[in-house]
Amino acid sequence: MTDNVHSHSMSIKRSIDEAYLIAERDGFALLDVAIDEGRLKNTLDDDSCGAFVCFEGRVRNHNNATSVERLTYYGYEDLALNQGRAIIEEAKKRFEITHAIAIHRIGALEIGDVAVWVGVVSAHRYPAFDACRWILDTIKADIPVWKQEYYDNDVSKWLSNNG
Amino acid sequence: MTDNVHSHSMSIKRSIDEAYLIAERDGFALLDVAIDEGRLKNTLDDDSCGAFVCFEGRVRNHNNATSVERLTYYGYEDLALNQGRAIIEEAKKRFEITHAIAIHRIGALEIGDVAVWVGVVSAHRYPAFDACRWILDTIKADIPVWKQEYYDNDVSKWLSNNG
Amino acid sequence: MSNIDVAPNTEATMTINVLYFASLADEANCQEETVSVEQSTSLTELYEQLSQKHRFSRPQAELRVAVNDYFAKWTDQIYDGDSVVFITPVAGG
Amino acid sequence: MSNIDVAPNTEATMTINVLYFASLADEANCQEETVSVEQSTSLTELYEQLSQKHRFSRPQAELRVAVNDYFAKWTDQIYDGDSVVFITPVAGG
Repeated sequence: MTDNVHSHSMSIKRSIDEAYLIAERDGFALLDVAIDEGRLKNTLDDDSCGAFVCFEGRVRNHNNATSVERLTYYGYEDLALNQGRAIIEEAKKRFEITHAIAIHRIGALEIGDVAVWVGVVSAHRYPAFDACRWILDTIKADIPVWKQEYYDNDVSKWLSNNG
Repeated sequence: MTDNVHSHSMSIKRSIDEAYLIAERDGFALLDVAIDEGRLKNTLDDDSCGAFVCFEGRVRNHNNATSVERLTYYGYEDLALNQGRAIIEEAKKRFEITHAIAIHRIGALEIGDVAVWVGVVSAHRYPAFDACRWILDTIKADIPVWKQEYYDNDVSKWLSNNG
Repeated sequence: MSNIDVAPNTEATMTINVLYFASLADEANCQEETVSVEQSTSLTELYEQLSQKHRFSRPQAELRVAVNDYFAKWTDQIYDGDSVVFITPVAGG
Repeated sequence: MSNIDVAPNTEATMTINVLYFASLADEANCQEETVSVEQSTSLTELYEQLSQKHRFSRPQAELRVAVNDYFAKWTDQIYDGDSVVFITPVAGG
């Protein structure tokens, strides 16, 4: 359980500016610092869009009945970027949306921190809701990000979205 | 079409601070200035909530094929507050959410301005999506707000959500 | 003063405050009026009387009604001093 | 150096770079290793060999696999110089 076996997956290889540029171009990036939601929203501004839907996934203080102190996200960045680009492309085919952007944060997070942000703009409201939910579900299913929760007693656990 | 027959419905009776206090307490208010999304989000912060979903309805530059220059929203504030409070109460019964807040803006709006904002927090993601969409749909169906669109040729039209 | 502002030949009348919004305010050319009507006047009758006065283009079937700042049923009784608003189809969001 | 780092008695071997994440990195106690395997080694065989070496607790059925930073099928062929990652169930969001 030494830290160094995970060091390559706790931070991104790219600069923060590069990560935002990739998010703007491809619709998805990993980030290893706090997500600047305003910066992402600005890239989604479009006068033809009447609807903006966003989702923020925040670190909860509990998981079922267990109290969570903090958690760490680990990411396989190169695969995450390739897969994220494919997810956003697919979302634009499936739903009548204008643009979508998502960011997943990795590294050590505190309670209340935003771990994932998904924003979608469209002319009408339902496609924005549907696409935002689908993108989030697909990120949770397919983006290579792992999570380790730390509890009161300093025990930690690897979690999995599929049970 | 004199302006004064609508003057009572183009601005709110209360102060801006009162409107935000009502929104925080009852979950709904009308506002006659730009919506401060950060202020609304802050009231929704809750460490037990892993999910935050928000919807922003912005003024589009078109309605179907017609180019829209600007529009004006009119509201019947006292009924809107009573009905809004009931909508948020009902949303909390129907969905497993922790809190929800919505604001509808009235008065003259420009393209890109946010007309309606709905934010929901919950422990898990699906109730937040479902409640946000339901609240928005119910606001559109039941809150006494009316909209007049102005077009290139200075013609204006009263719109209706139910056709 | 029109014939509905004073109820004709009955001792019992009630005063109702009516607010207008959106297209009804355009057609009534005012945002508010106080009317005096017979004691037993229903909401349907009130709309009918005001509709004749102002030549409202919308039939009652297309409207909702609010009494004292809450949505009401068209069959609800109104009382002296009540505030009534006829609600044309809304367009928020 | 374990027996899979040098392929036994074949002229043709290929070099595969394996990255480890999450619980596999814990179990392998490293984040990356370069292995030399027989030319025709499949992804399934590669996982089997590494699983024996590191005593991975997860059966292959619970994993996905990525080759050169894209998800791959377990039946996809791998080539000399490829980068391979075994993906335990993810937990983003």
